[in-house]
Amino acid sequence: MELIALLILLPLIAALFILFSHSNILQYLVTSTVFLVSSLSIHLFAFPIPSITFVFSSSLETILVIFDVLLLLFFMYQGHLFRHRLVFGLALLQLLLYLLVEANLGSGDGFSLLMDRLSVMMSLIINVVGGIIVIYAIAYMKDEMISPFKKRLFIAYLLIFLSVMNMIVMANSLLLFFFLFEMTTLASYLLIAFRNDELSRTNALRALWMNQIGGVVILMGTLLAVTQFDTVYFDVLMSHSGGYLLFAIALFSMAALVKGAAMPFDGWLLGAMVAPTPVSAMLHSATMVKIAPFMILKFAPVLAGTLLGGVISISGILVFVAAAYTALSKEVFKEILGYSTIALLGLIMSLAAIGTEDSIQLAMVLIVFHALSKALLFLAAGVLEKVHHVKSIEAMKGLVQYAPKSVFFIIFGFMTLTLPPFGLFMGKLFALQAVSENLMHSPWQIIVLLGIIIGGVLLTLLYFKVVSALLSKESDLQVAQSETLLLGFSIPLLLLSVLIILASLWLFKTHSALPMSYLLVPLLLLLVIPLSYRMLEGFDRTTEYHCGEKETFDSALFYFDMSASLVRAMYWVFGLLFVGIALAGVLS
Amino acid sequence: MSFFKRFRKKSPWILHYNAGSCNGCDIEILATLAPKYDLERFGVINTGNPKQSDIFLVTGPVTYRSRERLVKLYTQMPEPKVVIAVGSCTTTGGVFRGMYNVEDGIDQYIPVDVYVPGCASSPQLIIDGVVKALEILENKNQEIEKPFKLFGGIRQVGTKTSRRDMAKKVEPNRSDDDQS
Amino acid sequence: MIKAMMQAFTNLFKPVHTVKYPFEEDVVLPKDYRGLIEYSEDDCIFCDKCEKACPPKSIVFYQHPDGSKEYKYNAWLCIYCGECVRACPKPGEALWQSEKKPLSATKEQDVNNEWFVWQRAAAESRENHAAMKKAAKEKKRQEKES
Amino acid sequence: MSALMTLLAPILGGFVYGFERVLRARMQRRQGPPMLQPFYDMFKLMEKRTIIIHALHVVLGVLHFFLLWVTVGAIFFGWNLLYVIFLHLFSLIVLVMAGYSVRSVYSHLGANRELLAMVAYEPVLLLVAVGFFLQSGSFEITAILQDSSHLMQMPLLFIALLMIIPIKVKKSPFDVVEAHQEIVGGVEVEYSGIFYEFLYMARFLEYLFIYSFVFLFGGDSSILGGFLVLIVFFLINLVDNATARVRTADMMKIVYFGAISISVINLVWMVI
Amino acid sequence: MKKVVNIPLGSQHISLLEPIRFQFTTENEKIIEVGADVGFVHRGIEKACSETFEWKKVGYVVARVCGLCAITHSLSYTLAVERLLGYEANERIKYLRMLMVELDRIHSHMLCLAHVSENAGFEAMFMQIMADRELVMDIQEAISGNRVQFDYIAIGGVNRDVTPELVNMIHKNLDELRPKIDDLMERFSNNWSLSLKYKGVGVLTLDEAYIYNALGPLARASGLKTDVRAESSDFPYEDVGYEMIFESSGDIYARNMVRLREIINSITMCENIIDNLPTGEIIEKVKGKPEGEVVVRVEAPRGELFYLVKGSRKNFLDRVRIKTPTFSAIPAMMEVFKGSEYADAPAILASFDPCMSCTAK
Amino acid sequence: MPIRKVEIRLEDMLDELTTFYDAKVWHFLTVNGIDLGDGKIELQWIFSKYGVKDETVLFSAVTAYETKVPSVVSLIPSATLSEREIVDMFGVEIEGAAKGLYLDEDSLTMPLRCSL
Repeated sequence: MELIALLILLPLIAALFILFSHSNILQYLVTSTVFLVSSLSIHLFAFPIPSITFVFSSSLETILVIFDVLLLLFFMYQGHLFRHRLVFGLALLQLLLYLLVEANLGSGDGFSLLMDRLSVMMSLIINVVGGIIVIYAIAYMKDEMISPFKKRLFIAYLLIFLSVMNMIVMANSLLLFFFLFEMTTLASYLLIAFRNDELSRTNALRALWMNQIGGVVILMGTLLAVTQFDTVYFDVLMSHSGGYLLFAIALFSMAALVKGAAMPFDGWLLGAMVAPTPVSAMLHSATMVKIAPFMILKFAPVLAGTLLGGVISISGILVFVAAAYTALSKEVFKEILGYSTIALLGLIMSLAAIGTEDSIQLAMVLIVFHALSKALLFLAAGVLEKVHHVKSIEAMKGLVQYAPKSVFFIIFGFMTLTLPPFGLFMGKLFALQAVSENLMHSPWQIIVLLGIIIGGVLLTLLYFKVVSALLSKESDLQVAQSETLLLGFSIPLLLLSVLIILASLWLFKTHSALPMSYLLVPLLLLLVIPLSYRMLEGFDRTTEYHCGEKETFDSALFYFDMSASLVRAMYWVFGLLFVGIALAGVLS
Repeated sequence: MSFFKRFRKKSPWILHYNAGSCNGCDIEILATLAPKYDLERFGVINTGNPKQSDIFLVTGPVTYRSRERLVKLYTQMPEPKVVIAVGSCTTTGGVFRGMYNVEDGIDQYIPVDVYVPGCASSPQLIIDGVVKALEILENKNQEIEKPFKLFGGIRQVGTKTSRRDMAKKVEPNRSDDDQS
Repeated sequence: MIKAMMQAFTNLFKPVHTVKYPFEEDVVLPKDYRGLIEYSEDDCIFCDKCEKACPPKSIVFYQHPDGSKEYKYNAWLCIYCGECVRACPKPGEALWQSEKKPLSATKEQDVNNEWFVWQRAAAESRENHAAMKKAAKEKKRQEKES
Repeated sequence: MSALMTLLAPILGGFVYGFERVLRARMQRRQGPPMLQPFYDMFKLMEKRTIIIHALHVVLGVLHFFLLWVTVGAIFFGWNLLYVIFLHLFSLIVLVMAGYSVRSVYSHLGANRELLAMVAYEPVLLLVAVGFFLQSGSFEITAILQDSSHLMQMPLLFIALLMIIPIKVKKSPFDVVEAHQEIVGGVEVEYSGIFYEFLYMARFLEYLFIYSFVFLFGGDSSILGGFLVLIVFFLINLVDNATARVRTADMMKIVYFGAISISVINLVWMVI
Repeated sequence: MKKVVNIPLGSQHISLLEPIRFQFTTENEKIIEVGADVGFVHRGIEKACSETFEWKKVGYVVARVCGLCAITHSLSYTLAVERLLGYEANERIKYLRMLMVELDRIHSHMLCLAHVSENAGFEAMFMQIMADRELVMDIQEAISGNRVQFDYIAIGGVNRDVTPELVNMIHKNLDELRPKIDDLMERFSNNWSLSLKYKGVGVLTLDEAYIYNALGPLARASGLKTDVRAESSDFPYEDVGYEMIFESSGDIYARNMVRLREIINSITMCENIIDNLPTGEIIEKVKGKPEGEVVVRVEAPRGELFYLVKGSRKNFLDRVRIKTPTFSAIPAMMEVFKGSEYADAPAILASFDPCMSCTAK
Repeated sequence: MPIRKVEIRLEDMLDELTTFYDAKVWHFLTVNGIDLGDGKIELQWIFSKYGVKDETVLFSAVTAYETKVPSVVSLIPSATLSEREIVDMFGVEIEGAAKGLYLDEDSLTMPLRCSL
């Protein structure tokens, strides 16, 4: 119990301190906070205790209502301020729905917070990965051209956000969940608009209205729960069966899809990439968007074997393929990462919605490794952006020559996303196995299987297209000055890399039937052969073959653009699928 | 190493460059690769890539524009290598000897090991030349072979040997110093 | 495509087109193959017509001071057009085109740069000889005059 | 036995390649090189002076070869088939990285085509593996080989596999990766001497890799497996001699609309 | 969001026999812009023809402009000089010259077809065509004594006569060749992979052919009916069974078909020529020195070859102007490249059958 | 082959050719130059007719080397290479025709001029 409170309150208190303290002690404060919360969640994870619950007192409930209304009013104000009708309208709709829910609220009792294995795991990710990102953010913000207070504000935002995230994964009350969901919306709105220019503003508003759709469907689901089942608690809701239960779940799942930026809502996550890199890393790849698969995972026991589960699974896997393909036409590094995030979230949701034991396990594994790898990639991308001032992959050509260390981290990140023996690869491997095993009794999963395979190779194509840009370097006769990486950058990167390797080893040891030699042989090769690097000093260096011509080759990459009509068709399909989820909920 | 030496002549890979010939010899080279003469009997592959070739088959007197390419390709070939000049214009300039845009034979720029006569050299002559070249190839060592004139030398950068400048054109008056 | 595959298959059982040159000399050169230019000094009348007719100047006569001429022929410069034979007043005796194929030269033979030297030497010898003759003529004339 | 096979894998592949060169020459009514030609080439490459562009390029190329060797070894040792396919993917990715790491246009184009080809055949390989799984209930190669022949149950998957073999062994109509007349060998263009040898031998290993998939269709009867391999080997060479190279886009279309769809049909048929 | 890649093709490239350099600007391998450098083979023959070599020798020099169409070069030059000298060859000489030119056309077209298949990645076809081509090469070697540079045509006639054994051999080889060409025609039209590679690729439309003055098989494949054999009265082509061959689609396939059908037509013509060989001297003495200005057009395998010779009664000519077929084909070629894939570029290039040594002289 | 030689002045060349040239009737052969000595050059534009026997027309204009020659590329797109060739070989100046088709900087310039 106290542990939960600590997890939630510690970051909040630290944030307050930071706001009103001197900048000098900033890093110590943050580091110690992060260390504390991380060790807390590790402790929780390592020593499982039966689920912890917590009941809000009525005063707390009242405060919650007030906050909720204030929040929605703030959104309305923002909509009004920037003359954005959609934002305004959606906020108004939510306010009305919210009031309706409050009016119909029954008297059923339940736990407001509930911490089960899933929540523990999520909070572990949030605290460890998120914590590392916060530490990184200190170094990142150091030479930003803003006032010290604003810098501290930024860090404080991130810490508050940690606390919010910790709470959301434990939320059991639908109303609390809605509030926190809207809080994350607010957080991404504020942080995307942090640089406060035209582009950030439009993107922030877009993120706002798209996320509010999620809010609307959650409220509709809550209304359904309140009216049909007379409860606002997840656990109670899910113990019911029949009736409109699946419709409510379908509505919640739609919210998950919105949060996970599944197509057709991919616009907001892409827009979010204008935010400072730690924000992108924190909100839009490593932690916040994880709410989406988290929600599906929460409903997985109910979804398993239903039509609704099938539809969600299929739309998830289609998102996987479509996002992977769309990313192939993108040029900005962070956008590519964003799309690959969308794709992988789609995969995770798809696996979660299948709802067998294996696939749920897998989804969780994938969440962990995705968070780690994506955080690593985003942070490394931040370094490139900050230190080397490159954003587009076109500008990154041959960067390995000038920034070998950061490039190493990026390549390592991509390798962990695709190749054996790293976790994400293992996840895909097991996913294939799991789906193949299911194939016998549910043949429709062949679509999922095909999706995993094709999306997987497309993502590989994508990643190594990017790597190619980084790698294309000139002959190594020119001696480039060695790159010095700031400690504030290199420590988070290193930490993440080590974590990935450790987690992979752990995964391999515990979760797979494969013998250890499978892992060791390629690893050994990976370690030994690069040692011969030094031995190559004496060989003659020469120029590349260009048909005997003098000119040097300026490498450019390949982009696989979809035609406009195809894109339109794709969005239509996904839009219909999105509606189809609700329909499937009604039908089943 | 001497064990492997004998295999050189069993797998000569060819790079063909036309340095301004009338392409009479070039089509004959093509004909030697075709079924009737089938150079692949000797293990020949027409690689088209200097870095993987052992035999440099050049046709044509060197024209002004092609000489830099000629030298560049030559320097990109790893030793041991042999150069075969195919056709009379390649060996000595032939009928083009003395024309204003022609450099009277490729041995003005790169060391030539075998001179194949004929205008145009028939496939038999080309095969003879290749066979002769194989004997020469067997007795060569790995020493770097340099082009003759107008081009720079080899540079040491740290512990690395750079061949990049070998094909770089230098000013005529400085060429003597740089070769040493 | 099926037909081509069938053809490839049947090709396996057909004899190969390849001739085993140079292991077996069964590439029969046709009659009147335009091979090496051959020369017989005994029959030559040193009219220099072949030298003049040769497009690439691969036949050069070196003028010895004693009046005799030395025939020099570069098989690697020759384009085997046969123009010299057609120009020759005694074709087939002094100069003829044989059916032998020319041989390839090696680096040691230095067929290119040596020929530059030769050409220059031959041209010089001509000039010298002409000058000598002229001088002799002049001398004779002077002698006559005197 | 498996260890010995693994150790001798490049030599075994060399024989296959050598035989294929002779076969191809005969199909074109040429005499062709001697059978041992690949080994002559290997030995020759060993003592060429080595010229490199930069060290990273070389290291990645060598890594490719050894990873591929491990992959082939993994097949001989009867590892998990999915894992084998992913190991193979790993080795190719390393090759692609090598191809991109030099500023050479043909190397880049080759690496790019290598990636595209991978996108084409990887799904088919995985689907074939899934087919085996449905048959024998396990992804372990040893288990797959204990079943009776799989040919009857998965004929379409076999055909799909046949369609992608030309991509792997770089034969017409799908030899876009190498495409000598267009991109001068693609990825391997900047390698020379002993480092080229690694790539040259990697080609032998590719032969073993892909033909062992054919062998798996034989199931517990190794005679049937060997027979299948022979037939397929022959067929692939016949097709090579009867077709021109298609464009990369066409290749993708053919593989996706042809091979993958028939594999899916076969899988559905097996499931139902 | 597309970026461009510059892909060089040449000057040394395995798909090229001769040095020519293309710089393709491509988007995802799709060519959007082409730059070409054609001057690698420039040797300065035009200058040498009027300054270094006497007019009698020039025939051998211009033959070395190009090895593939050497015979047409020496023929055009000889015709020009003969006209300047006021000499007209007898029928036998004309027939023999025609025979050689047509044989040369057969071997050149076959080489081009072989090269097109090679560049399309069809090695077996390349080998097959090259093997069949040896039949023609044998005839040429037997007639002229050399496989490539024939040096057959001299001023005032031809250097060698055709003997009865040769006539038999020509008949035998051509009879053997004809069914093979028919077979090739069938394979070029029916092979699945070749039609993917050839049909609709590298299209030169009729309008483009007019605008860019395309000529030879290239123009005829687009439906532009031009052939110097029909447009000049130097040789009695109509008597030996010449017919103009053209297609309309203008793609690689059409060019191949034009070449194949021209080979058949040439075989017919060769057979007619040796069957109806008139009697007469094969070489006649020509007196005098060239004077005046004259132009000659001859249909080389690649199209129209044009010579302008000006002389003024001296040992050296005033001007020899050579304009070769490929020279005209290059602007059309550059146009065709745009919009096609880089993967098709070598095949398109080969289908134009460019001859750089002709172009740059 | 009889040729029809039309003598024109260089200034009128473009107009003459514009009225004369029809892409579907006339086939452009080449631009030719002949050195006449004394710093004079004769430029020739040569055409032949499609489908008609022995019909060749030669437009000839005599000019000094220094005169700037108008380009016919706008009229006949395929004349680019011919014009560049003339520029290289004679060192005349033609609008829009770049040097360096055949010759590099270090090779002989203007090889076909008599004085050289």
